[in-house]
Amino acid sequence: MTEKAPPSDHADTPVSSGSEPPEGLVELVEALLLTVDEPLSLEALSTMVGQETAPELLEAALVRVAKRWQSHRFIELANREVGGRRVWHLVATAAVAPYLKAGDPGRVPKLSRAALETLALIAWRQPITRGEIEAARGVAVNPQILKQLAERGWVRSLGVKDSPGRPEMLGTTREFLGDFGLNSLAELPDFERFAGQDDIDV
Amino acid sequence: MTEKAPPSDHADTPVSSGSEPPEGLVELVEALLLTVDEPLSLEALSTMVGQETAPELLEAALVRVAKRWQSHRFIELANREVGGRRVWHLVATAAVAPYLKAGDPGRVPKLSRAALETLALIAWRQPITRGEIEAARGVAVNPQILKQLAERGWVRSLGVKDSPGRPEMLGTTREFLGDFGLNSLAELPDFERFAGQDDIDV
Amino acid sequence: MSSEGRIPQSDSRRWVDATPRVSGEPLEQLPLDLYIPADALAIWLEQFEGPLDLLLYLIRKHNIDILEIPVARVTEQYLDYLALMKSMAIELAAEYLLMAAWLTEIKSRMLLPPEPRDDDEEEPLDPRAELVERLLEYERTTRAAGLLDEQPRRGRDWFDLSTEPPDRLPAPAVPADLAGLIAAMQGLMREGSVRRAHHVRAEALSIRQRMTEILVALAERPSCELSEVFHVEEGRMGVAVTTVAVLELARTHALDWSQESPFGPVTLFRLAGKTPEPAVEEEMPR
Repeated sequence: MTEKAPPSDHADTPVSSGSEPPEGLVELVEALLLTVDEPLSLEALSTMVGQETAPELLEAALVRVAKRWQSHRFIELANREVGGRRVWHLVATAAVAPYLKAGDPGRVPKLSRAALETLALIAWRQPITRGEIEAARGVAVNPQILKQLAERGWVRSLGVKDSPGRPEMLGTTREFLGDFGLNSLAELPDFERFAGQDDIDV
Repeated sequence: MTEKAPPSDHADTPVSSGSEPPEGLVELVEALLLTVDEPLSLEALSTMVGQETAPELLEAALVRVAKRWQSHRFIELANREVGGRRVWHLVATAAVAPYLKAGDPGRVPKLSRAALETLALIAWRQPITRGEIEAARGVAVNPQILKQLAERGWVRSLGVKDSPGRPEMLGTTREFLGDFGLNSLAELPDFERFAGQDDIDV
Repeated sequence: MSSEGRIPQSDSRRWVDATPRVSGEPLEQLPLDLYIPADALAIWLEQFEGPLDLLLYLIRKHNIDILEIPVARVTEQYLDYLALMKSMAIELAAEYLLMAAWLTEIKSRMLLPPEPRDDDEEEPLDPRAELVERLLEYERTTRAAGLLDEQPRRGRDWFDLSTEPPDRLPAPAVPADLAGLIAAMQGLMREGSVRRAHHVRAEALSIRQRMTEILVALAERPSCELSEVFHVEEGRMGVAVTTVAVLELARTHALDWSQESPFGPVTLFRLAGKTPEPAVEEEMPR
């Protein structure tokens, strides 16, 4: 293990030495940006680093951190305005995205059972309302699931039903047919004929 | 946002050019280590970077990443063995702890001796009931301690024991393993080995 | 840099440091005179995690072989301490007094001729045997705790680093899985919409038992990961039973689940309010 210098390192350097931040401070700011999950404001940084470090010095340290990453192909110091305050964070650029995707075979996306059941009900029983899906599945429909199915382009609204509460009716899209290799909904197997014939093998 | 070079940058450099990794590859490996939540094995890196990059080159890139952070006061490239595989991750050292604490005073309460002993019994002797913990320690279990351990996500109920009083059985979580840098409970040394005359002055 | 477990180490703290400290100063000698202020003694006593801890301290301090405890001597010292505490009007936890009674009992039994044993074993029962085992177990516990404490710990000795992932991360495409879709509908037909008589096989794993386990898990915490309630060793049968148990609990509104991100972990959470007694037949649900 490399011996790391103690954290107090930067503290003994004079605080108001112009705007050139001591190396220890730059590294500290960098480490804090990387360790804290959320983007940091100057105030948040100041609370952590200690009030005795002048804000200008902190700002100078941020500039130095930005410089350190400027030539990096995949990471940069980004800042944005949140509620009137500028916050800073180190972000991976879009260039990393394809690699992240490649590296996550565990994330081979699959529909959850709940999503599959919801989609199945929509496909076979369309037009169907959310309430009807809930009745058939016996559990509340997670809005995330409907959102996911809509984002995938498989499910769309068919308008509202003219009944109390005017519930939205859901149905499948043409894209759904295409993605599932179907020419029409009629190609979906007719379950009413086979239902209940097998044993439940649990 | 600064325009970053495209990710393909490193790819056009000849792959087998000795063991000197192209700068783009070093930066990509660095970015992946920073972006992916878990420690990465050479295999995982290889899947992400692309199989056409030779493992030796990846290893050389890791060495270069380690070097880049070697002199950093707060960050280092750590590695450990997970199930026979070495995994790598960039971590902040304990040197940042006081600063993080300054930013969030409620953070990381210290573990009391009683809490550590209780956690140890749960880790080594799971599933274990509260009564069994009390017997081993010779004192009543403070409910606050169990609550604290559960809140940190280290201890969970494993259900109730089918014996009089139906006592709850306790065990550790996956998060416990991760936080203590363990890959499995099997990595904990044999409990029986902790007793003995030889090294009574621990 | 290649050392094993190269997560940064904390400065190696001494774990079992039984030297009593008063105001940070080590108290090397037993407090023999009565000029020790009572609160100092109380603080000293607080250092111990209980009677087993105090006893172990006495044994270690005098380099006594734990397997050959001179019970008379140790008991005397232990009682001396308690007497001292009492004379200072320090309230002792019941556990300390219980230990005193036990030690005294062992001491008196040591004076008696060994009890004859029913079985054929040659060794007579040592009256100290249980005490020794409990001391050893406690010693193991303190050492295990020390080892845990020395283990580099996330949040104390090292911290995860992370940069924000790129926001233009392409949404993973969900593969269209017609077979899965048909299976899902088939399952629904069986479970709900079309109820027909069907043969039910005996279950080896109790759904009710599993439901209880899940409820208990959720009683402790408001939520848990779905993966936590599955037991790999139970195989497919276990998966089925656990799934049915979760579904049944959801049906009776004892719990609900959520998934923060598509394909992310599923979190089961307790529904606010009462946890109704699950109403389910001991057989398979329809």
